[in-house]
Amino acid sequence: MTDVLLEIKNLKTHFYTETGHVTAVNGVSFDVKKGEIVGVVGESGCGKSVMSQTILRLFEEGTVEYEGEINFNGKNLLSLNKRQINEVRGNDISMIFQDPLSTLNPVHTVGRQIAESIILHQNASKKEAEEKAIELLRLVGIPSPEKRAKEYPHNLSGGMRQRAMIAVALACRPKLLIADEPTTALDVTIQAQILDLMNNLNEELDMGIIFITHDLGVVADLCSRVVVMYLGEIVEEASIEELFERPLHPYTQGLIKSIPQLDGDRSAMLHTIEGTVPPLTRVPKGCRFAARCPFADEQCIASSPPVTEYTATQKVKCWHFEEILTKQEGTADVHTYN
Amino acid sequence: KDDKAGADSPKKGTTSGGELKVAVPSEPPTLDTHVNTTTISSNIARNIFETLLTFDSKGEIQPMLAESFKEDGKTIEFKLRKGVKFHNGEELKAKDVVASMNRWIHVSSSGKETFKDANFSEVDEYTVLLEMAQPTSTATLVLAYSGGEAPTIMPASILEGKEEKERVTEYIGTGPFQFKDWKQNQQIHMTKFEDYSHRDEPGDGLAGKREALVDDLYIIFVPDSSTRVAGILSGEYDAGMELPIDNVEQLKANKDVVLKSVPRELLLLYFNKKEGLFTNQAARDAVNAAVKKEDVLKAAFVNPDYYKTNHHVMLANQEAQWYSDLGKEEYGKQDAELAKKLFAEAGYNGEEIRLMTSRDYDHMYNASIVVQEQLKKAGVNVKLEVYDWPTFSERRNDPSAFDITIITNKGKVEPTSLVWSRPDYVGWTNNEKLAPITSKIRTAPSLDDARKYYDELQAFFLEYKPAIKMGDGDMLFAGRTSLSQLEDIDGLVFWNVSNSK
Amino acid sequence: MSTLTIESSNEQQLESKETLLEIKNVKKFFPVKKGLLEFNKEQTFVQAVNDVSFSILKGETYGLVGESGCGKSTTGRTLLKLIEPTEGQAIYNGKDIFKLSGQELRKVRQDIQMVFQDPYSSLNPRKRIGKTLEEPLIIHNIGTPKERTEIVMEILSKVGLQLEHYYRYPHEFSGGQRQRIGLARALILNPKLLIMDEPVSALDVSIQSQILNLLKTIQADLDLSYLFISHDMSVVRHVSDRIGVMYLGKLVEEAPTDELFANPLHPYTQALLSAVPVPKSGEKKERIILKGELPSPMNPPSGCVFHTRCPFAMDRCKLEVPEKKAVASGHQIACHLYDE
Amino acid sequence: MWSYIIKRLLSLIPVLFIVSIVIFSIIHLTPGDPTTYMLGEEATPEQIADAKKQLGLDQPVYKQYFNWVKKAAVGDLGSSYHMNMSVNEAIMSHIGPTLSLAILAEIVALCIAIPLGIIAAIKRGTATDQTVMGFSLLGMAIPSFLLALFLVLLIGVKLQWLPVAGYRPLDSGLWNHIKYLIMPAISLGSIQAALIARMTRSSMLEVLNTNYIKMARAKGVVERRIIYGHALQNAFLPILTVIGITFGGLVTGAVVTETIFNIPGIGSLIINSVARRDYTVIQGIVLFVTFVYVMLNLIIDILYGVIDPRVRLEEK
Amino acid sequence: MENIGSTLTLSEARRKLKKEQQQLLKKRFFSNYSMVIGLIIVIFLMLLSFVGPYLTSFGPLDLEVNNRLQAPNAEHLLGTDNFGRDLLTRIVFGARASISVGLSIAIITSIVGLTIGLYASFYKRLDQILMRICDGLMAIPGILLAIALMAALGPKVENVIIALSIVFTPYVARIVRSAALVVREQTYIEAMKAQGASSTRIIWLHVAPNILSPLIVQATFIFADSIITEAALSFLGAGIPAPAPSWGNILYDGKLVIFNAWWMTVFPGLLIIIAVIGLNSLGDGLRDIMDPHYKKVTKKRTKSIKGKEEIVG
Ligand SMILES: Nc1ncnc2c1ncn2[C@@H]1O[C@H](COP(=O)(O)OP(=O)(O)OP(=O)(O)O)[C@@H](O)[C@H]1O
Ligand SMILES: Nc1ncnc2c1ncn2[C@@H]1O[C@H](COP(=O)(O)OP(=O)(O)OP(=O)(O)O)[C@@H](O)[C@H]1O
Ligand SMILES: [Mg+2]
Ligand SMILES: [Mg+2]
Repeated sequence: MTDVLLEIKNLKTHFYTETGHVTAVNGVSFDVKKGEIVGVVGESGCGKSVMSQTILRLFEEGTVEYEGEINFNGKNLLSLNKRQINEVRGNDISMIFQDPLSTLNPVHTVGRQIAESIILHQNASKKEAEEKAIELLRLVGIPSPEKRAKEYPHNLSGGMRQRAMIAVALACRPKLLIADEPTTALDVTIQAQILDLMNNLNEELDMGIIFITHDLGVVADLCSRVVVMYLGEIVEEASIEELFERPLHPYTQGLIKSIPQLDGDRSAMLHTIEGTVPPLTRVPKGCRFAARCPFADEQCIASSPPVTEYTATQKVKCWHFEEILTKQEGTADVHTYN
Repeated sequence: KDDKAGADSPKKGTTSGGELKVAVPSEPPTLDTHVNTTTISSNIARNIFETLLTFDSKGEIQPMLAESFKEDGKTIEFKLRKGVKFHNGEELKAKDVVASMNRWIHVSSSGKETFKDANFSEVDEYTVLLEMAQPTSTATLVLAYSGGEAPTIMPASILEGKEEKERVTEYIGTGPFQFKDWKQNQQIHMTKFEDYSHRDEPGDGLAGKREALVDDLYIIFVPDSSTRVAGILSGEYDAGMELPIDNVEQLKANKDVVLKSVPRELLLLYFNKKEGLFTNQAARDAVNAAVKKEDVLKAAFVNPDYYKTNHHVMLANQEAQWYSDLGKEEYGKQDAELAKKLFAEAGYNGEEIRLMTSRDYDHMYNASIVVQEQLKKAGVNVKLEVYDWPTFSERRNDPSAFDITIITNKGKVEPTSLVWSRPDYVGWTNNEKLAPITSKIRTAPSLDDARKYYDELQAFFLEYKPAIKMGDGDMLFAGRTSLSQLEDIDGLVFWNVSNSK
Repeated sequence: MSTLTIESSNEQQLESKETLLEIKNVKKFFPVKKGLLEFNKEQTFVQAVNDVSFSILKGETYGLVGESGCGKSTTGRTLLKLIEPTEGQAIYNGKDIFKLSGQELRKVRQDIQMVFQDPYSSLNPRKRIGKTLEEPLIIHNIGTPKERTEIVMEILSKVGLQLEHYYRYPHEFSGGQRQRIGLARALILNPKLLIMDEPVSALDVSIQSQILNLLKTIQADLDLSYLFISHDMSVVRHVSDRIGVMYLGKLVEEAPTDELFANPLHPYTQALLSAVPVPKSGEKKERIILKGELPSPMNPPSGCVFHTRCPFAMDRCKLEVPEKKAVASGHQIACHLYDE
Repeated sequence: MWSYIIKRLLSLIPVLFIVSIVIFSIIHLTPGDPTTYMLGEEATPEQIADAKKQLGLDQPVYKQYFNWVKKAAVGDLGSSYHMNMSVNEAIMSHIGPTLSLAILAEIVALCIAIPLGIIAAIKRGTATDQTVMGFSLLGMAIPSFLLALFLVLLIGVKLQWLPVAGYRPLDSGLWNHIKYLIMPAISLGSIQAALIARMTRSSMLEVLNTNYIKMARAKGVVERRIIYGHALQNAFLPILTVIGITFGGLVTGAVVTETIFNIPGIGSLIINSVARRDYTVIQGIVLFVTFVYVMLNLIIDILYGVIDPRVRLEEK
Repeated sequence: MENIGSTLTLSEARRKLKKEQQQLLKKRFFSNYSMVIGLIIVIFLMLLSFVGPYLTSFGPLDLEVNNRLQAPNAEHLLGTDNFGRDLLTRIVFGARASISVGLSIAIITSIVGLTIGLYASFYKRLDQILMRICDGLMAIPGILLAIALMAALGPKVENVIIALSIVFTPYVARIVRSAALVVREQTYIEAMKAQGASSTRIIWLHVAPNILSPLIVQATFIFADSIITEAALSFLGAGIPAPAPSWGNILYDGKLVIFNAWWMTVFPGLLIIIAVIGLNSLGDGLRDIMDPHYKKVTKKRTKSIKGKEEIVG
């Protein structure tokens, strides 16, 4: 697993809204290797979806500006022309959007929407594609797929829509799959089935996956590496073991602590990270997490921390992570949860 | 018949065959000329039907279906030509003439008027006799006139079993063209009648030899005037009627088009003499003083070439027969002050005067606009009321609906059939002085005698002012130069015309 | 942050609580659209909700879980008469909601609010968020315009959004932010019952805990009731007092939370609980894998709807529809396995 | 669906009935009567009264209505006062030119309008957009007779490429048929096009920002297909409606254009019949046109459901 | 859970935000070219119709037949018409009539059509009734209606407004309905229902804004069309009373002399076009202001903006 499939370098996404200029993704760098599943977690609104859509340059031209590099197969996606990027879209890289109802075309049957991808990228005849579409629907666990293929998005339940979206994305067996919270609307049994499917494809095809989710359980289940984002930046990158065993960034730590446990005390309040995320129009100058960080000091407020490589696989963007770590080593129970 | 616009002489004796397409502004309600008064109907119908008498180019009366005719006081005897075939193959006989003419007398308004209590009867197979209640000087004129309500002859077999007033729908005549079909709202198609028996005299006016030189004659209904113009300019139509005078220059500029005109219309301002202000003589006099007739004419007919400032009640080109000096002096005078005075005299004090018109006929509307302005200048509060033609037609028969209206009337062969003199026509002319004059003209032993009374009629018209005459307007028509000739004698003439296109 | 504990155990209170909403035999069948030329084909239906009954007590949270597509959202929408029910009753304040209309229905809708599963499409794309949130206040005539704006700003910050967001349009928000807006909109009216269809699915755990804590606090303060639809078993477990498990339009098991987790009886519930992923690396649980053909609500299996995938299916399951019966206090189940 | 269609068809009965009463009242409210045209300008009142009696117009209005409606109920709309044919025949003989013209004009309109509207929407705010929309505003603001006359002058009279006016039926040869219709079709079509193009643009704008278009892009669908395959269908309901009603307007008569190009279609039949107060024909046409609109709108409504499955028209 | 600020800071924040928002709206308004152009044109036309009449040296009815159809010259800036009346004067005087007829009809049909279309899309039973009425109305020839109305109520401008409004309303209604049928199936409408919003509220405040753009297109079309059609009706006596000028009337008069007096069609035609552009720009601008996705395509991606990104709030 040395081949880098996708390399994101110092990616920035600027939106020009009338309320002002907003940098939703601010200097994100990481890479995805062939056949690797990278999890992306982070606060709601931290820029995960924007980042993932930036990879395919999906925002309206003119209102958005990209900076940095996204190298895929040796090409910088941000400098491709329209035709070239279209060849990449759907075929090499496909995408599962977060919001299934509004991203499925309301006037096309789900079968048609899946078949379209197949026709587009695999030179299949219409009939073949339709058969394949039904097959895919079955694969993602939709009962009576022949009938469902003929239905429209609004006839489906939330989970079914999400599965239809997954089917669309998997239709072309892409080299890289960007999955933006693909299983939020699925019950755990179906979710397990989908995760199995992804795992299989990942092994079979060497498909790289960027898996955006909030469900750390899923992350643990599926991913080998995790990127943690906070307010447009990557604050920590770690292998899955490292993330759960030894989270470095205070935000990651807080995150892990907040997970409701299947065997936790139900009457207790859940752990939260204090404070709220500032809006993108008011991002602090220094460390973006400083205001909510129990360990923050002047340095944090004054200047943005550098990214430190703690191990070969673990990087963190924090001034004080080492101090925190040593402090916690003492108290021992901080980042564990039974 | 004046050919003003660059009329190069027709190429005589050219080819026969081909077709002739004529654009006319409106569709006739029927080709049965007995039952409707429209000119367009008679115009088209006279290619199919013929009359006993007709006019030559000098306006003299000549026999047509009649071989000859003999006037004798209260009777006229017609000898019919032999061997004349109807389009259905029947031969024209006296019974056909009797049936047709008696029907015409009974149902047509001009028949009723001129030939009250008159009757046609068969003398023998080829002779008919018209017996009238009194000697009628205008009888042969009316019988020869084919400009409207033409006394056309149809086979008796067609009229049989029909109520008199019922329209004939089978158009069978003796004319040079025979009726082929009528596509409603589109065209009437006529074809050359092969068995036509023409007169032997050379063609002269409407009289003499008639011959269909084209195989097909299409009368195409083109209501939009600019389309008629464009059609003639582009050659889509070979001839066109009632062209707008505003387009004269375009037509003249085209070397393939010959433009002609002929006086056809009398522009008259009618008063409501049954109700309202204009029952008062002074008020009518006042209007006469207030309007500047030439301005009105100009607005209506645009170009001095196409109107005549004519003071007497007949058309200017009829002056050879009907002329009177009376009123010539006063004709062009306008006197707003006098008008004001007269209005005051008539007891007018500012109430609204309704000037009714319709935009279906531009002449009427344009003239009305000018009259309105001129009356306003004389201190009259005039309101223009515009209606569509059917509404207008209904309202003008309603004494409470209007005060003044301006109408163009078609010229007539003789003065007594001018419509302003009718008590039932617009404005309701009902003066005891009129009847004796009309009667004098009509019952005069001969036309020459009748003409003597024309001055009296003119005097009555000027004094009583049942209406005010503005002048005469021309009708503009045009043909392509490929036509051997094109003339308007009470309507366009299509026989003896060939098309070399 | 204080780890506040709610005074008395929820379960103890259950009996004493009065019923807020009682749902009786609700059915919702969607007709399947036929082609224009298939006019002689028989009309088929998606049996989205098929004879579901349960009740929600005052001040409790009723969790509704189940397979995707089993009719949870449809149940929720039907309760508010947003879609016409095919059959059944929903008794609220002694009145059947399904029979209400006009003014009366609107009154009930003030009391029962709903959070939609799909946050983006449930926001009017042309309206700024602030206006969208003020809308319910205006509808029910609450406060002056100034007060409304303040109420809205307050609720915005409660759900972890900023004042600046007041003037933004829906498309400028992230998925989780939209979801919180939906929640804020439902909360703003101080309803008596809140139907929440996956209200926290798009939230990261830290905000999710904020929101769940918020819900709990409000419930404690105002004696609110929740109908909480979710797939996240740990979240459901955390918030619910009682849980209903649905499968293919039917309610197959219903029990107090702890009882359900401790003692899941229905084979489907068992499978469901075993499949919950654990947020810990390397630790993989033994899952019960359900085999067999996935049934479709368009022609649900005869007898017990679960028999096609049930590891314990008997012949009888194919023929007889299992009745719902109580096996312990408050624990009801529809399964032949537990027949005497 | 079929029950819906049948219900709609049944609704024709009351609609036609009410329309017939309304039109009958309107007609008899309007001044003027058929005799004006029938007898000519100089007809005497006596002649007029005679003719009215012959036509049965002297009877009380309600009696006239009953006499007429009795026959109309079984499909006999009576016969024209002026044309030598029945109303049914009159409509049939005039519908041909109108249909040909309408179809041709609509083709012209659609060929221009939809692509232009789409281009303008995609290039929103650019010079292209402004040019296209400028032309379409021009198209909307220019009276159709001006455009028609301009075409006549230029193509018909100056260049003499096409005949200036008239109509040839299809059996006189396809080219002969079309030749006479090209100019009217252009002049009608370009005005329709203006409206349709604007409608297309504005509806497309609503759709182009949606997430499913983003999704289509993510799938790698080329822009063309995104526009025509995804966006257009979603934006199509208002466009279809405009197409439907403009087409309806064409089928039921393009009065001005038919007059200028002298095409004997329904439009000129209407205008002629009104001018002649040909009562039976007016009534017949109005019923016919009502029928056309009801059917057309039924088809459009059914198409709504086909184009956008979310639209529900049937009562639950 | 942390409580964000007291009520005081809240209301302060509210005021600040509101002010910002107002400034933004102002900016949005003035950077909206359509809106500005539309406004300028509309103001120009208003001036033309209200002040213009006092500035011309001729009367609109002053005719001088001998001066008919003069090409534009120093005395008659836009030439004279077929009665020798000053064309400029007539156009100026016609402005008020034409614009008010066009606007009234556009507004009336928009309001009535909007109402009918919205309610038809919302209530199935009503839909059947209203749409069939529209079918019937569409079938009745406008000319006949105008003549009848004129006969019944007398020749007045109001009648042309009534007649044309009746004729055009079904078109608006159908367009509105078609767009509303889609909107009403959206989840956010369902969400409004769930909140207990009355149908009236949903229809007018939530569905209506979403169908604005097709409505604007149709309304501008009707505006133009009714200015032209008014003239056709005045031929039947049902329009603006006869010699009084209106743009449509001038145009129609011009039609007769189109071969030799271009100025009679070109100038009024031009003004109609300008008026339509004005109205349309206003409509487009309005639409754009309400469109959350509207951004001017001219990207203001300058260094200065980028420089702002690190500003501390
Ligand atoms: N079109 C846009 N215009 C302006 N701001 C935007 C736009 N889209 C997103 N944002 C902002 O960018 C930030 C990042 O949004 P993004 O959707 O990437 O969040 P996310 O990480 O996916 O969150 P979630 O987990 O809630 O989906 C948010 O604060 C959002 O408000
Ligand atoms: N408008 C509709 N028309 C037709 N069928 C529908 C409609 N809405 C839902 N359904 C069907 O009803 C069934 C239940 O859907 P519902 O949305 O209630 O499921 P759910 O339990 O909420 O699932 P999920 O967890 O995936 O959201 C599904 O089979 C779905 O296809
Ligand atoms: Mg997201
Ligand atoms: Mg759901």
